[in-house]
Amino acid sequence: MSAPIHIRPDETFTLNVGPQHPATHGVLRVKMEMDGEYIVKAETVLGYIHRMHELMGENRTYPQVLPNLSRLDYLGALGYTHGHVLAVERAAGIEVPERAEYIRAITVELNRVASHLFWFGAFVMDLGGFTPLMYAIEDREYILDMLEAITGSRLTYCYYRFGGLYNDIDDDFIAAAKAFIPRLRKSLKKYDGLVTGNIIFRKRLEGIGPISAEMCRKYGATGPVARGSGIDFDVRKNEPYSVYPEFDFDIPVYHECDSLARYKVRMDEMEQSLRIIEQGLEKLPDGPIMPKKKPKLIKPPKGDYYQAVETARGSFGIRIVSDGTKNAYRFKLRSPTYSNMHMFDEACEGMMIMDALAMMGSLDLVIPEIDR
Amino acid sequence: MGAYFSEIFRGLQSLAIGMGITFKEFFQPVVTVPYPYKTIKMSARYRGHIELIENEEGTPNCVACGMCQRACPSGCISLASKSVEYEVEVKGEMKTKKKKVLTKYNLNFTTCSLCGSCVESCNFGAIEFSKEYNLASSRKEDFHFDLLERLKERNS
Amino acid sequence: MSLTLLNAVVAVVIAIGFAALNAAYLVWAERRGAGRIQRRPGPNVNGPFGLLQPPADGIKLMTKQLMIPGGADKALFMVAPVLAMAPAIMSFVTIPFSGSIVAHSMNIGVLMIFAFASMGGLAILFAGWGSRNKYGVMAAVRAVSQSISYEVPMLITVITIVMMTGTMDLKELALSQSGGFWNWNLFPSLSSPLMPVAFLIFFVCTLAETNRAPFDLGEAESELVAGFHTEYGSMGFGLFFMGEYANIVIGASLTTILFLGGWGCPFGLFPGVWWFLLKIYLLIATFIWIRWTFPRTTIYGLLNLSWKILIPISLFNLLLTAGLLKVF
Amino acid sequence: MIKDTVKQALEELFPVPEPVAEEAPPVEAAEGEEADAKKKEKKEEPRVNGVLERDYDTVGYHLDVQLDPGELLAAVLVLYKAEFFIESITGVDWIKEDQLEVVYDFSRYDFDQCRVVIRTRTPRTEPSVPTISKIFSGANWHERETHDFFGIKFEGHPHLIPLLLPEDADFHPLLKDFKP
Repeated sequence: MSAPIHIRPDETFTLNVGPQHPATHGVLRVKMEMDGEYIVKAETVLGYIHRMHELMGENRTYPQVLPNLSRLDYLGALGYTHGHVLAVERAAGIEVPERAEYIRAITVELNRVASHLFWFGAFVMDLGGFTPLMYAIEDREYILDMLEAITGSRLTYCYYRFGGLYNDIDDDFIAAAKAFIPRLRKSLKKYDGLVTGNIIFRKRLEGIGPISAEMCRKYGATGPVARGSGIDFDVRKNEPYSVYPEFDFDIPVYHECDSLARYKVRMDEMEQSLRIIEQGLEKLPDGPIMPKKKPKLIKPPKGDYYQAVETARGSFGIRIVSDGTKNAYRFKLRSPTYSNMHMFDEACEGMMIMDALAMMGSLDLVIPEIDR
Repeated sequence: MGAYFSEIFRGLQSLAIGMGITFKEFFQPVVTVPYPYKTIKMSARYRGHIELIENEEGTPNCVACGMCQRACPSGCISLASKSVEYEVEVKGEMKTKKKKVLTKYNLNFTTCSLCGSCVESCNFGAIEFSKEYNLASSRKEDFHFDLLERLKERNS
Repeated sequence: MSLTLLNAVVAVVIAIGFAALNAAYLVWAERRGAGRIQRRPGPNVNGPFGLLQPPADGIKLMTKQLMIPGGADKALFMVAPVLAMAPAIMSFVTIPFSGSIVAHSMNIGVLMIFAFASMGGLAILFAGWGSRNKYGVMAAVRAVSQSISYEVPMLITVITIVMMTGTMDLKELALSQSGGFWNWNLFPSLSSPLMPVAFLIFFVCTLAETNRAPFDLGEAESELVAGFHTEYGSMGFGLFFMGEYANIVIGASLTTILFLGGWGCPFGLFPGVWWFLLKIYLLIATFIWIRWTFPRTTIYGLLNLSWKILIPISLFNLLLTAGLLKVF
Repeated sequence: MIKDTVKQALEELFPVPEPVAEEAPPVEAAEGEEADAKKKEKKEEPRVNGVLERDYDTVGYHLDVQLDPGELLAAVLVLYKAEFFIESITGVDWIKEDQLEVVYDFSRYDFDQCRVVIRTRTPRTEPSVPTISKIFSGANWHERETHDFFGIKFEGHPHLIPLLLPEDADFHPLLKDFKP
C-alpha cells in the first residue's frame, strides 16, 4: 500500500512491537513511529538475547566451540556447524573423507527442509492461519526423528567434527530418508492447495514489502530474501564448497521482489533440497567417516581465514583469525538474518502494520542468530 | 468486468480447494502422542545426561584421568580422585603400585549443553549417555548430579 | 401483566442458559474440531471426550483476579464485556426455534436483532479505548470500521428477502419457506434468481459481523497481540468469549431462518426444533471449519471486499428482485 | 575476470611506484600460499599498505587490501561501483602492536566470484575510522556492532549507539584486555 498522504509529526505515536510480541518470533523489538495503522519510521532494537558467541569462540579451544554454533540458529543448526567445521578444516588443512562430506550434505539439506517447513508454518500463522503450522510440524517431525537417530539430538546438533563426523549413518536412516522424500512431495502439493493458491494468502503477500535488488546489495542481503528479489545468488552454486558441485540442482529465483516471491523461493528450495538428498543417497560412497591422520590438537597456522556457506537463511560466514594457538584469536560470525533484518527498517516505512509484520515473517527471522 | 467476476470466481474456487483439504484431513487419524500417558522410545543414540559405566566388579571404569573435564566446553564436570596403593604380581613378585580411584564425579547438568565431547574424549569407555529425558524440577540443585551416587543406586 | 413479566423472566433465564451452555460447548467443539483438522486429539483429558473441559475453564476464569490496567478508563473497561454479552442474549428473545418455541415473537424481529447486533461494535470500541492500550485502540478502530462496512451488504440482503416475503417477523419468514427445501430462500426463484449469491453474501457478512476468522481483525493475534481484549483477564475475557460464541449462534440462527427454512424439514416431514438445531449446528461447524482453514485478511482487503464486491452485488440483487417482483 | 579489474582499480588508489617495490615480496609470499611465510611476515614487521592476491583455497578470499583509514572511502566506492555487496564488518584487536584492525568483507552476487577483504588499522587509543554507511546502508549495523565490541568510533555514523550490548554499556568485550 502506498504511504499516507499527510503525516502530521505531532500526531504520531510510538508502538513497541516486542520484545514480547507474537509476530517477532522471539525477543526482537521494533520501535515503530505510527500514524494510525501506517508506519512512519521503524527502528529495530537488538540484543535481548545477545550471548557473545564470538568471545566464547576466542576463549574456548576449537573443538569446544562446536556446540555453540548450533545455538545460533535452532532451526537450521547443521548448516551453521557445517560452516564452522569447514572453516577450521580450511584453516588447519584437514582433509575430509568423501563419505563424510556426502553425509554432511544430506543432513544439511534435511535440516534446511526442516527449517523451511517450520518457517512455512510460522509464516502462515503470522498471517492468521493455524492449520498449516501443524501439518508442517508433522512433516518436520519426521526429519527430526531421522536426525535424532543419527546425531542424538533433535535441534541443537553437535554432529560434525573437524575432519568428519561424530558417527556414521545406518541403513535405517537411509531407508527413512528415502521414504520421506515422496512423503514430503505429496505434502508440498497439499500446501500448494491449502496455502499458495489461497486467494486471501495471495492478496496479503502480492506486492507487499518490495525489496529491490539494489537494496539487497546495499544491505548485503543473501539467501531466499535476495533470491526473491531476482538475484541469482546461492553460495552452494556461486562459491561451491563441500561436495555440492557433484549435485544437480537449481536455484529458484523470482523477480517480483515481494513477500510472495520470497515465499515461493523457499517452497521451491525444499524441492531442490529433496533432489540433493535423493542424489546424495544414491551416490553415497563407502569408506571411513574420519580422516586417517588428524592432528590431535587443532592449531591452525597463523593467518586469517574465511569460509562462507549457504544456510537456510542465507550466506553464513565465519572468519577465524588464528595466532597459531589452540584458541582462535578472533572468531567472527557473519549471520545472514542480521543483514536481512537490517532492511526491515527502511523497507517498512509507509507500510501498514499488518503488511509490515507479514513482510517481517517473509524474512524468516531467527532471533538468536541475529543477536548471536 | 469479466476480470472482476473471474477473479471473484477463482477466489472462491481457491477457498473451496483449501476447505476440501482440511475436510479430508479431518478424517485422518491423529498423529500426536498423548505424552504423559504414552511415551515413545528414545533412539539408540539419544543423548541424555552422562552416566558412569561400571565394570564386572561393580566399580566404575573411570580412571580419573580428567580428559572429559578438559574437553567439556562449559566446565560442568568436576571429579576428584585419591591414590590407592595396591599389590600386583609381576613376574612372580608382589609389587605395590599406585592407582587413582575415583572419589567424586559431579555433573552440573544446568550448564551442560549435551554436546557429547566428554563421551567422545573418554578413552576408557567409562561414561555413556543415559536415556533419561523426564527431568523436571523447580530447584537448580536437583540437577547437580553425583554420578557415583547414582551408580551405587543403580546397583542396589 | 404479571404473567407476561413472568414469561419474560423465564424467557431471559432460558436465553442466558442457552447462550452460556452454547458458548461453553461451542468452545469445546471448536477445540475438538480444530484438533481433528490439525490431526491431534484436542482436549480429551477432563471427562469423557474432554466434555468437562468447559466447566474447568469456566471455574479457572472465574477464580482469577480481575486486573484493571493503570490509566484505563475504569467505567468503560468494566462495561465493555457486559455490553458484548448482553445484546447477544437479548437477541435470543425473538428467535423462533420452532413454531411454538419462541420467547417473544414480534413483527419487527429482524430489525431488533440488527439493532442489538450493532451494539457489538460498540462493546469492542469501549474495550479497546477503555483499556488504554495502543493495540486495543487500533483493534477497536478496525472492528468498528469492519462492522459498519459489513452491516450495509447484510441489511441490503435482508431487505431483499423482506421484500420477497413481505414480513419482518422471523416466525412468518420461516413459515413462508415451509414445505420442503425447494421453498427455501436459498434457492433461486422466478422473482429472485440470484438467491444463492445473496446467501453467500449474507454468510460472509455473518462471519465478519461476528469477528470470526478470516475476518477476526479485532483480535488479529499475530499483529495486535490480542486486539481489543489484550488487557482483559478472568471473567472479563470470559464474557467476551461467550459473547462471541453467542453471536455466532445468533448469526447461524438468523441465516437458518432467512435462507434455510427455519425449523422446516427439507422434505416437508416432521418440522420441529430438531431441524432448526441441526441446521444451526451445521452452519456453526462450517464456521469452525472455515476458521481453521484460512489465513486472516488484511483490513483494507476486508473493506475492499465489502465495498467493491459485496455491496455492488447485493445492490444489484436488490434491484433485480424489486424489478422481477413487479413483473411476476 | 572481475578480480583483475577490481585489483587494478584498487591498486590505483595506492600512489607512486615507490611502495610497489616494497610490496613485491609479500605478494610472492602469499602467492606461494605458504602460511608460514605469512606468519613470518606478520611477526617481523607490520604489513605494508597495498593489494594482495590471496589463494582462495587456503584463506577463503581473493583480494586482501590493507590501507589507511583515509583511503577507505575511495576503496569502498570502487567496490560499490563494481557491484559488490557488503558481507560484514568486524574488528581485530592487535594488542601487541597497540592497534585495532577493522576488517570489511565484500562479495559479489555473481558466478564470477571475488571476495575482497579490506583492512585498515587505527591506534588503540582513540580508534576512529570513517563510516561507510553512506555508501552501503547495511554497514550501519555492522559498524554499530564493531563499535560495541571494540570501541572503534566511526566518524560520521548517524546513530552510533550500542546495538547488541545494553544501552548503557561502557565496556568493549572483544578487546583483549577486557575483564568481565
